Amino acid sequence: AQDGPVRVAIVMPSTITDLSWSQAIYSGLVEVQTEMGGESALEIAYTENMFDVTAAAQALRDYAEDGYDIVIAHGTQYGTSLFELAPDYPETSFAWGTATDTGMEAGLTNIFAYEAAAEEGGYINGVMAGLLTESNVIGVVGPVKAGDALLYINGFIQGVAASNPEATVNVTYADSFSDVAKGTEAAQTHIAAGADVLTGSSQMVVGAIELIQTEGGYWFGTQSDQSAQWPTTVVASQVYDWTAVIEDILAQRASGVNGGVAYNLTLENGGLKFAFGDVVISPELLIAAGEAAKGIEAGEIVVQTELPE
Amino acid sequence: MNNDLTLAQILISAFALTLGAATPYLYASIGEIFSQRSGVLNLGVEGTMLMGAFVAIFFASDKGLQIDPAIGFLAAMIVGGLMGLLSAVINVTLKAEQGISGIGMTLFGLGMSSLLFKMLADGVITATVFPKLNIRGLSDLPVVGEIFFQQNALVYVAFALVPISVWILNKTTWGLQIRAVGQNPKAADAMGVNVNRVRYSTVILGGVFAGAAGAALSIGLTGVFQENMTAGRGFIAVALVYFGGWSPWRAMLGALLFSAANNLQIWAQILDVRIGNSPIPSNLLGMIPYILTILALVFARQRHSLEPAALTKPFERGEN
Amino acid sequence: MNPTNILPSGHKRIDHAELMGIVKRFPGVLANDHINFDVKAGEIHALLGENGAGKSTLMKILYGLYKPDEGEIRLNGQPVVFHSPADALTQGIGMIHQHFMLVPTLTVAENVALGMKSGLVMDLKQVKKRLVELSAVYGLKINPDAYVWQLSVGEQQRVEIVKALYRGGALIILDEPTAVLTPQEVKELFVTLRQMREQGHALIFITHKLYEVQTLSDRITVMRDGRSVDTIANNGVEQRTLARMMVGRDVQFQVDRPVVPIGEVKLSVRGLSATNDQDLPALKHISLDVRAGEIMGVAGVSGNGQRELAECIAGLRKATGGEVFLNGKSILGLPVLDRLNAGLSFVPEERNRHGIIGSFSVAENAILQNHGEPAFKRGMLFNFGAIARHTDDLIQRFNVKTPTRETPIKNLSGGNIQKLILARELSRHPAVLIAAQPTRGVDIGATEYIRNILIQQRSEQVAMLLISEDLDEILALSDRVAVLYEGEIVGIVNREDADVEMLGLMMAGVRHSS
Amino acid sequence: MRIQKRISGGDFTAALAPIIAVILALALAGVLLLILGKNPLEAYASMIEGAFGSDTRIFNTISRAVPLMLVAIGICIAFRGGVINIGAEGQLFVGAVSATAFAVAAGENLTPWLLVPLTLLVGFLGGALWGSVPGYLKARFDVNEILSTVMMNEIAIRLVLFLLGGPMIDPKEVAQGTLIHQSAALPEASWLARLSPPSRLHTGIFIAIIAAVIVYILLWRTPLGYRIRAVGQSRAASLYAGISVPTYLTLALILSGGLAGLAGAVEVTGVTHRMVEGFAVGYGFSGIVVALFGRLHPIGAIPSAFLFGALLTGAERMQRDLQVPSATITALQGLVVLFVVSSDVWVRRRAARRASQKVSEPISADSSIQPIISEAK
Ligand SMILES: Nc1ncnc2c1ncn2[C@@H]1O[C@H](COP(=O)(O)OP(=O)(O)OP(=O)(O)O)[C@@H](O)[C@H]1O
Ligand SMILES: Nc1ncnc2c1ncn2[C@@H]1O[C@H](COP(=O)(O)OP(=O)(O)OP(=O)(O)O)[C@@H](O)[C@H]1O
Ligand SMILES: [Mg+2]
Ligand SMILES: [Mg+2]
Repeated sequence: AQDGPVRVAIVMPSTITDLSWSQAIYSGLVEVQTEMGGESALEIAYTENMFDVTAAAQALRDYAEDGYDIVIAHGTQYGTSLFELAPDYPETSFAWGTATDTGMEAGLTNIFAYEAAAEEGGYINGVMAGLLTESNVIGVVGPVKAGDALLYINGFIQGVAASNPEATVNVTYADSFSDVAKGTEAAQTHIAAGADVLTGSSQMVVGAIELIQTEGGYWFGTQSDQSAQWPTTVVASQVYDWTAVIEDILAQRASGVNGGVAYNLTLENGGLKFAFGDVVISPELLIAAGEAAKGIEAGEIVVQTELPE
Repeated sequence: MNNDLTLAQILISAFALTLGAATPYLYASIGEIFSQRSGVLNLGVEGTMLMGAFVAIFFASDKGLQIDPAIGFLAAMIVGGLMGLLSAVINVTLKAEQGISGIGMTLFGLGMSSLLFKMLADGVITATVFPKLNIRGLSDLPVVGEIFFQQNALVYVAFALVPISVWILNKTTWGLQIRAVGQNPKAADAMGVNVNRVRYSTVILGGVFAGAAGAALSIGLTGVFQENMTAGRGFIAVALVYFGGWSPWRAMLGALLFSAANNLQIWAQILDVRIGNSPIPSNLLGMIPYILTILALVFARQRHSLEPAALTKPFERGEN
Repeated sequence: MNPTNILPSGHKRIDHAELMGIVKRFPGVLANDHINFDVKAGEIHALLGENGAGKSTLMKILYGLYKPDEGEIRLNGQPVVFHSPADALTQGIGMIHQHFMLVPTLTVAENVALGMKSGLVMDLKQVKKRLVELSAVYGLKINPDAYVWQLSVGEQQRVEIVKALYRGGALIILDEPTAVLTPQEVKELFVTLRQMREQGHALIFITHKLYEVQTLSDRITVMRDGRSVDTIANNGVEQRTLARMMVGRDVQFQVDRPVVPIGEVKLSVRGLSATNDQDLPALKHISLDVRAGEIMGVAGVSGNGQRELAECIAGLRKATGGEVFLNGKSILGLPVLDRLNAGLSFVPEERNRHGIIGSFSVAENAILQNHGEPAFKRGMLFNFGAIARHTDDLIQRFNVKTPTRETPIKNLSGGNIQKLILARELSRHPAVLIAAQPTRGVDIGATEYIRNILIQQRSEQVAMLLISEDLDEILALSDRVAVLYEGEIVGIVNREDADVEMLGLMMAGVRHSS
Repeated sequence: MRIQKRISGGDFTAALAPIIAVILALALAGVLLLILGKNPLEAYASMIEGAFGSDTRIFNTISRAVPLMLVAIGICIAFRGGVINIGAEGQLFVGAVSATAFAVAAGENLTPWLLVPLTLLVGFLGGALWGSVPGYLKARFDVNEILSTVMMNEIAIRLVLFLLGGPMIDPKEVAQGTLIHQSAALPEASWLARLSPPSRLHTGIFIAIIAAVIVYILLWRTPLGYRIRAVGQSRAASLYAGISVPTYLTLALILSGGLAGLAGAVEVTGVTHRMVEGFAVGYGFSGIVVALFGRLHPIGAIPSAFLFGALLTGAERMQRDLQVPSATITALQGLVVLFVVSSDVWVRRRAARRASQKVSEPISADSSIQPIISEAK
């Protein structure tokens, strides 16, 4: 119902090439843009590396001020600022993730919320990892013990337990999303502890993947497709496919709804996808993974988001 | 959880990993020792390391120039030397406040390396790390072989630099000039030593080593480059110089201690060490290396005998 | 080459060095105003002048440390331009600086080798060999392997000389070389300098001590306020004449010491022990008493515990044993501030290090200890009016030469800094004053002035510990003299019973029973 | 006294030099932009627009300056006291997290009149505590403060992560299972009033300016400040003067840390209203640069923080308008710092040249013996 392209702006904490969190949504946007027919249909503006929430808030307000139709706050930490500025721009739609709260209770009507059920893909990765490991030791290179990284890891642990109760899953956290050397050092130690299969989350894992490739082990990825970069090492990646969410937000807006919808990427709704690399894997592994996926989709397998300590 | 590892196995791998992890610090600290011994505090190591890290991988990676890692290492040193030259101009010739200019160099290096990464590599850039040198005979030795003789060439070079730099500082003409210029530049000047030239040489050398440190991180340890991948390691390297009381040997000890503490806290997470029944939060375990470093300084009672008396003081002839 | 042209140090002679029409400006100061000066081989040319007259500046120009704003330098008639000391050294010019230019953490040999052209690796063996040869020729005892920080001041002086001989022996500039030496050391130095003169070196000698000029020099140049007053040949010139040329008025050499009643013991040191910077015992069970109205001189070769004694009493150094009583109150356990409040004042030996804060203004330095006193405050804040009045008062009464009271004190000359420190210390009306080397490096005008003030304080019943290596000063001012040797008191004698020879013997460790 | 004169005396070069340096740095960064295929003039126009384009923008720029200013004022104290405080980052975090813990615990039980000052005080104390550790270690064990403050930063970051992920986590996050590292929202009673919504400008700006004036008075007009500066200039002379060097070294770092902590508390009560991951990242380091811009003078920190706040907001705007990588901004900031710090030498040279032109008369040129001596005779 408007002339010219739909204008979408996004503010994110890392870079569009981080191979994980920010890249996942940025590629989703670009994909939707391509489908819609390029820049004439969908205009994308981004601000990256906004670790500072105050700077991010300024960016969000600026985009709203500049008349962008949809402004995406791609980080949970931006929520407080978002709730503060959203009422000033009722015509603008905001999207916020990962989150569940659209601000309805607080009387806000122009915020969409999105999250990813990372534990589901984590579970499937875990099932495969459990079957793949020969040493029965699996390492997890974790960034910060929070958010979708924590969900993913918890799901992964449950998946391994389901497919291979003998296997040990060792988890480390680096307290950083970006320190690749920390990730590498953690991976080295996991390998020294006997791990032959590793997984991990956030942009700090690239060094760990590179290392396990050199050492001849396997990796399971999450957030973005990491198999493109390391096809012979990354067995599978859980990929957040935000296109459906983005498309739905666009559709909602077109129909006059500015917010109030919460999305969750799940296996069932197709938001969580799997990308496989060139690793030759046994059919039984694929079957187990497929069954697990079916079980989750059907609600037969319930993946816990929290684990007892 | 159960890990069927004996304590001995854990310790052996911890030592072996420690040597590799200490390597970037070692390069940077030794370079910094040279510039500080001549009286210049170069706090810009971090930025130089980042430039070195990127350039090294850019030369080595098939996404970049696809040349040899050794050439990457060399290129990192050259770029580091150029960054050193820049900081020499600023600190020595323009007599800037050294702590602050270091922060400027850090920001500049961080920005430029990220920008180059964006422009030239776009996304992830990876390279095969320097291979482990399996030294025939030695590598197979039990314990010793695993710890010391299964490392890559950059590790051996770094540790070889320790005695070499001690020798340079104590036995060569240049070393004598460095020590004199750092202690009493006026006296050195009055004896016909070109104080600023000596400081240029050490700050540039410090840059070369910081570039090498970056390379050790990108093509020695991780095989990748990411924006800000040094994550404060340059500052730690400077801190280790103080820790080591300006002695390369003791700085090496510091680098090893710090890296060992870090590795052990990773082990503590892997082994799921608990207090009572509850796991120790990883954040708290992560503090250990830093707390240990401070404690080590408190208890190791600093020796100041090598402290360059003229550290951070720009030289101006005739100023009293 | 003509063999007589070569000096024993291996250098070519500089037959004639000339400074012509030298002008040098500093911020706010015309340090050298069209100065002509020359020196010939085989001559000692003394340079004399008050603090700040421009002597060091002129010499630093000759040594390539400063570039002159105008004028030129000629060596053997040829104009030369020096860009740095390296150039001057190459031409055979060496300089012994007022403040030693040695690297304390290096050995003697390393200090000498510093700056020499050599290969990658220092050939220290060769350097040491040459050093031993040179020290034999010139009779200078030194150990090439000793670290400079281990050496006494006199030994450091010798290192400076050998260094100059080694590197640029033809023309040697000595800027106040005797300021820190003991009489014995001065004698030895003079022997060396005369020997060098015989061998054809050209020597320039700066000092504030007139008798040194008298006994040593061939020609004398007097400077005042950046100008050269006159150059005269030394054929029995009188000190009085020199003093008048320097200061522009008659200088009184003897201080009158009025008879004052001696009061009770104000400062009592009992069995005091302490270590030096190298943690070696420096004071061994020292005991002495100083009474009101009395000046107790402490004589001794530098490095025999004088510094440690003063610093222990003042609280700058921890004692390892013993007691110190001030007005009967034990003070060793007290922080510095309480000692000051108990009535202690201290004129420190290292005045630029301890006595002042160089970047602070004169006014700020004038209230260094008592800035917290109610007199200088209004409520919680400073009362700048009161501080200004106090400072101006000190400046006026002690004749401190400073552009303004807001000038950073480091820009004042050494003598004027010393006067301000003295003014400040006395303005706090101390019961006990410790004065360490109060006139070292200070010109004769200011020296006279400071000595008179000390005597006047004695009249006002101040108990004073006067630490000095200048025996003339000790004898001129003290009522009693304690002599320190290797951290012990070898004897305490009344001034009437003492003379230079006797004190000299005691300073060498010969005990005197009184 | 001396400083006071320098400020009011209007030494224009000293004030102009950083500005000229900034312009030169921008010119050089323009070359960088050209290489990136962007028009530098457009870029700088968008910077100016971003920082000053509207009232709201100006107010936001000012609000951005507030924490920088407070940190910088603290840095001034440390530098004047002769300690190099690299630890403002950690001190700010600890200050913010302490203030948050206090305000959340106090809840709506206290009136704003009591809650706001108490929250800020707790923030100050938190930062001060964090600063006291390196201060004490330096005073007591001679531990180099550059080293210890860098370490304390790392420890603070982990401490804050730990607290936000554990003891202080927002109960809502636990309830929702998202477990994001953030604290509960601060009670509204603890918020600093917004001066001109929708901009984020809040009353913290007055706190910062008042802090600058107080610190200026403290440093140059009180005996306490005199002692801090004395210790900073010469430890030997301070010892001689009976000034307790360890006490004032520690105090300088405590005050410095306290102001950084206050900056954290002001930011959390004025802007973010809760502690989150990504709170005030890098302000501690930027604050050092701001202090330098202000020539290490608390009053100088005021315009300097505005300038730097404008540089930050403007550069971010530029990133958005031109879609240049964020790294461009970092490089530009680096250049600005390098140019400013290098320009110091010109200022000093000029000051020296001016001084040599102006030869002043000594107060007492008379060298005859003063009356005090004649009295003695
Ligand atoms: N580097 C400098 N910068 C500014 N002024 C200086 C400098 N060096 C010397 N001056 C000034 O130049 C004048 C001459 O100083 P100079 O050191 O030559 O005196 P001097 O005769 O050696 O004195 P003294 O007997 O105290 O050694 C003094 O007023 C001094 O303040
Ligand atoms: N930066 C400066 N600016 C102005 N004057 C200076 C400066 N530095 C030194 N001076 C002056 O230069 C003089 C010469 O310095 P020098 O090292 O010869 O000390 P001095 O005055 O002889 O002191 P002392 O008698 O204690 O040895 C100093 O006394 C001081 O007056
Ligand atoms: Mg002099
Ligand atoms: Mg002098």
